[in-house]
Amino acid sequence: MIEFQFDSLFNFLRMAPHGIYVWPVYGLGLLVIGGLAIWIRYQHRQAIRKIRRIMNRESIHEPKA
Amino acid sequence: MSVEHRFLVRELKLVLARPGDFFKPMWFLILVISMVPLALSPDSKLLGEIGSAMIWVATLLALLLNADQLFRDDFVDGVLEQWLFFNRPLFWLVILKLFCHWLFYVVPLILVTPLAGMMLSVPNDVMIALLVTLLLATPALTCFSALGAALTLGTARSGILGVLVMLPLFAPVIILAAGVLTRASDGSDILPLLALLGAFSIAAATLLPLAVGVALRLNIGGSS
Amino acid sequence: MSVEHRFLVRELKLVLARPGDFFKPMWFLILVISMVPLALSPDSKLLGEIGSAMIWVATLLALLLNADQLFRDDFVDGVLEQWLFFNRPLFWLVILKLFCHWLFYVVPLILVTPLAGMMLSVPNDVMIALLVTLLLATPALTCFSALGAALTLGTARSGILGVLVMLPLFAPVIILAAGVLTRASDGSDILPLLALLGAFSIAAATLLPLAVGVALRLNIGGSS
Amino acid sequence: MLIKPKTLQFQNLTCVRDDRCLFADLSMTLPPGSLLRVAGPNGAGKTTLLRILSALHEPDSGTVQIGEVEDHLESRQEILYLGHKPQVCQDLSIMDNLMFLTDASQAICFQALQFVGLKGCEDSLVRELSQGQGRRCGLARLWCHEVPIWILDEPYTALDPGMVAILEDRINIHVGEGGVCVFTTHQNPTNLRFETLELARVS
Amino acid sequence: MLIKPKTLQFQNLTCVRDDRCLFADLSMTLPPGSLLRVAGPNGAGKTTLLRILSALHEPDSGTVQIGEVEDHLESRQEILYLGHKPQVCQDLSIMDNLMFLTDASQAICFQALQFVGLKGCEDSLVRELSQGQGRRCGLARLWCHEVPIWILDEPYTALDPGMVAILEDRINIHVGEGGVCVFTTHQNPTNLRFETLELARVS
Amino acid sequence: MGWRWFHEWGSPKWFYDRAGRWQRVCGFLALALLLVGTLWGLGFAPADYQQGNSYRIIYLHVPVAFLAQALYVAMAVCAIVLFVWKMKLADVGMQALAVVGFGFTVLALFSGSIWGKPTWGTYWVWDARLTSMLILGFLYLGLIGLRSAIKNPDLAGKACAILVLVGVVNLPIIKYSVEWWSALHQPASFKLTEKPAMPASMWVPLLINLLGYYLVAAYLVLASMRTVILDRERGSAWVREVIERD
Ligand code: HEM
Ligand SMILES: Nc1ncnc2c1ncn2[C@@H]1O[C@H](COP(=O)(O)OP(=O)(O)OP(=O)(O)O)[C@@H](O)[C@H]1O
Ligand SMILES: Nc1ncnc2c1ncn2[C@@H]1O[C@H](COP(=O)(O)OP(=O)(O)OP(=O)(O)O)[C@@H](O)[C@H]1O
Ligand SMILES: [Mg+2]
Ligand SMILES: [Mg+2]
Repeated sequence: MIEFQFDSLFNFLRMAPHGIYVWPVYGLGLLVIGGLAIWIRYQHRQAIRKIRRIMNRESIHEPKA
Repeated sequence: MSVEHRFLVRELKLVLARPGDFFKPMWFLILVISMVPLALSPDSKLLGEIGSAMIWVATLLALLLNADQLFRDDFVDGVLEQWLFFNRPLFWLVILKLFCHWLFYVVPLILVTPLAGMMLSVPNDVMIALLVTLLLATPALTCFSALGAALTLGTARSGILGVLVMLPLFAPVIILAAGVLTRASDGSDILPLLALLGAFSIAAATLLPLAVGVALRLNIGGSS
Repeated sequence: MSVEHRFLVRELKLVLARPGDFFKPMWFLILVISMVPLALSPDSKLLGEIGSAMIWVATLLALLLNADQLFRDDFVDGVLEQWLFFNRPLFWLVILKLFCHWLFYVVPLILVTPLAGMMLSVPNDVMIALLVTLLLATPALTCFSALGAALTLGTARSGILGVLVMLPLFAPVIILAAGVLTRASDGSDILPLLALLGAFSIAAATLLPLAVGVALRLNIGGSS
Repeated sequence: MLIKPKTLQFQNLTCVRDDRCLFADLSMTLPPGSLLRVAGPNGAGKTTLLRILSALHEPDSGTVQIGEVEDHLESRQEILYLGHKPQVCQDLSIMDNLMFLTDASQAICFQALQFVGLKGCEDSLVRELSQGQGRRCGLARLWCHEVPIWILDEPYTALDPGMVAILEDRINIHVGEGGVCVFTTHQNPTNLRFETLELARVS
Repeated sequence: MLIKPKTLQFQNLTCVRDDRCLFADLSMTLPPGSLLRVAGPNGAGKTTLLRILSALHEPDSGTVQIGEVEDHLESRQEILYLGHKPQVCQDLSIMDNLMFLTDASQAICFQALQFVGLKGCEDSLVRELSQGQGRRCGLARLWCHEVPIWILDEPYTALDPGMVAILEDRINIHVGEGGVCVFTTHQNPTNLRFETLELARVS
Repeated sequence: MGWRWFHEWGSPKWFYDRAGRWQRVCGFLALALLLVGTLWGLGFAPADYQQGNSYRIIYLHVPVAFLAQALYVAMAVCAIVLFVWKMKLADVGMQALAVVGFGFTVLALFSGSIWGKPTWGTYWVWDARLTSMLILGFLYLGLIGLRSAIKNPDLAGKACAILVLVGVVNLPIIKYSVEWWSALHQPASFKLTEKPAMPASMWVPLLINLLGYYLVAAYLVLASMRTVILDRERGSAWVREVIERD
């Protein structure tokens, strides 16, 4: 019942007449979702870095604490 | 003097003190409408076809751009804080304010739309339908844009941010009005749609002042 | 650091500090453009016909609404007064300011117009002509609206007053641009009109900063 | 002018701003006739405290109570708050501004403007006044109101010495009548007897 | 910091506002090292005079001259003017504001912020500061500039006593180096030796 | 007992730790499901007899469009929780959901309009569903804009909650009116195709992908919530512990 619908990888990539529509859509999907994921990771790192900076500054100001 | 009395007197004085604010929306409307034939084509058939829609959009923009200033000056000068010390619930003051705004700035604007209609050769019966839709729709539009203005009070310099935030919510009103206009030019029955529009306005005018009040209090609390 | 350097750095920092201002005009453009079919009709043939004109008018409004804020904040905070103590002629500072404004706020706006064109199914060749006219016309429009903003600085709450004062002066620009667009959809030669538009912009960009400088000094002198 | 004396009390007020604790666990009872100066360097949190007392800002914890009413918001019409902002509209005349802010009659407003030295320019727009005259317009309310709790944030700002003396007299009268007044200033009041609440700058 | 001392002089200054003559025929020469306080009640015209001296306002008659240059506008970069308005942008950080207003290097700006007690919050937005901290940011310029003529309109506004003392020291140093300073205030400076120009309120 | 559970949910520290674990689970599951579903849909599902291969866009378009709407509803729930129980976490959730929801809306719009080119011959028509999706996108954008414009996070949260609630009351009205509007003018030919009876080999991958995208959304929302929590609680002791720990 489930079989590969295309006779070659090339045809799979060409996808008859609609390859230029289908692949960009999935590319865009990857871009948007991947972009979101990466951006969130980046924000997370930034947040951590910011807190580290604050902590460093405080430890310089008051070495006792 | 009662709070309401002082409030209304002040609004009246403000209109008198800032005649510019009174005339600006009308001026804007007429100017934008006269830009349309320049940018498009002086062909009066095409203009008549799209005219009523253009007037609607231009009136909407004129309204919105004015509403942006609803609370800003009073907020910056600290007068808005004083509202909280009046012996009245905030939403009631908001209703007063919005009613004054509608009466002093919106109604006059609606009254000049026939002039704009003439400039774009909109047929008479469509023009009448246009006037009625505007009168019925503007209370809702005023309330929505007041909410936008109140939400963005505390932001750096909001400018049209409040407008942008609220504009998508106007879609039903615009669509209903457009429906009325098309039907009016067909000559079919517009009453049911007008009733819907009126119902929407009444709902907005009763519910939104509460939200506006909450938004105002939030922003007053956040400022130092 | 030289005055120019400090000036440009500050403008850049302001853009970064107020990202809202950067995105607002584009957002406004797209919103207004998507309101047009709601108010008019979703028929893509009609939309395509009037699309380019609508985009022109909407872009113009987006520009104007942004330009209104050009000097206001700095005036209110008293930063504008300090311009006078820089070792540079005022019109030179105005040129810097306007150039930054054009680059940071106007050019990005122009870059999103193709999206608006797609939404109204404007044909491709007309869209290209539209882009070129916008690029050529906006320097002049920016200068004019800066003059409007500068003239109305001292008034109560100018809002869009400056815009309105200047809008009639835009008529030649709009007419030229409309000419280009009609010719582009006919397929006839648009170069001569584009050259005229460019010449107009160059003239405006050299002469108007002087006038803006004078207007600014007047308003600074009038405030206490 | 007769006021109904009220007690102002606050308990365990704490406020954190920008990750900095401005004050913690402040408690105080101000019976009728108290005059309290909130002192402290710039950025100590004086304005923040005064806004909390006026129900304009929410504390991170703690309560404020006026008279017997538990809910602070309910009794906020007993408060007169004067802040850093001028609280007058630039585009209206002095008289119009004053008439909006108080429920006093026109005659009383006239009198109040006379007290603050603005007689003769009742119809000038605030926009066309000097800094100090604008502040005076905001202060004129003190001569019209019959409100027991006054909260004044740097009322001396931009006032000349003559006006400062008049203002101090007015405060003394109010406190003498059983009113409560909480104020801040960086100048030294010469003619007032007050308690001081010192806020330190914790940085 | 070294400044080139300049003389500030004005002749026959007259100013009429709202049909009221604020001052008439004022003349004065301020050689290097002068410290002048312009005094007078609210609305006397102090701000107006200071703005005329800074070439921000045009007098109805009379001239102002700095050093040898006849044209006042030509020599306005010799002036540092601090007015009622904060002169800082609310949406930028303290450091960014300062770096725009002066041509000093970043190191000097840091130092200046240290002098006015804003060290540690260089990157805070002005919007998030208290009233006094905002004023301090505007004042920090006094520690970066090498400008001979200072014109300060109520520089003490909203400053706590500690900062007032620091400011007075700075003014004394500037005058000692041969600078000229014209200022107004309604508080009494404790640590300054100045001449006074009294403007009366003509109403 | 029940209340303690509720309280724990409101505690940022507890949530931060848990969310880290859930997030990882969601991420891996999502990756697996999407890989299976998408490959199946792209390569193994039979071509549509009408649309040919272009219909394979459905495996991204439909789940994403569905989620764009679902995330708005989730946001409205957060807004109500914020107002009724003053739970800070709800505000954090709202912030994360707005961004992710906007991303999905953009994706739905673009995938749909690319699909429109081969099927309708144009990228955009003013069809009811498209228009209401566009308006949804503007609503998301408004929320993001409002939040970024207000510096104080507490204030921003409450302001956004008001906007979300007004929006959620209005959404059905918008949807209804837009449908009615486009029925008024629109020639029927451009309506989105009614769901055809699909063979199982076509809809099973769709279902897998729907689940996959749900998990992706969960992953993104959780990750972004953790970031926001970290930023907002930067003054508290537990955040410093967490940071010193790793
Ligand atoms: C910008 C353009 C488009 C947008 C914004 C859009 C939006 C949507 C939305 C909101 C849904 C509903 C998802 C759900 O709740 O289940 C949907 C479903 C669907 N769309 Fe699109 N769409 C667009 C273009 C297209 C095109 C061009 C086609 C193909 C001809 C298409 C085919 C479908 C199908 C088959 C469904 C599922 C049917 C159903 O659940 O009713 N869409 N789309
Ligand atoms: N923008 C203006 N337009 C018209 N008149 C003004 C304006 N600003 C001030 N005036 C008038 O000029 C007079 C002097 O104002 P000025 O600001 O110079 O006073 P000042 O001495 O600085 O007072 P203060 O101590 O209150 O700051 C005032 O009486 C006022 O009426
Ligand atoms: N709008 C705001 N947003 C965030 N933080 C603020 C805001 N306003 C003030 N703060 C912070 O709160 C602290 C206290 O400010 P507040 O205005 O209460 O000080 P203050 O004691 O009145 O000072 P001043 O004497 O300068 O008026 C300041 O350090 C400031 O950093
Ligand atoms: Mg203060
Ligand atoms: Mg003055």
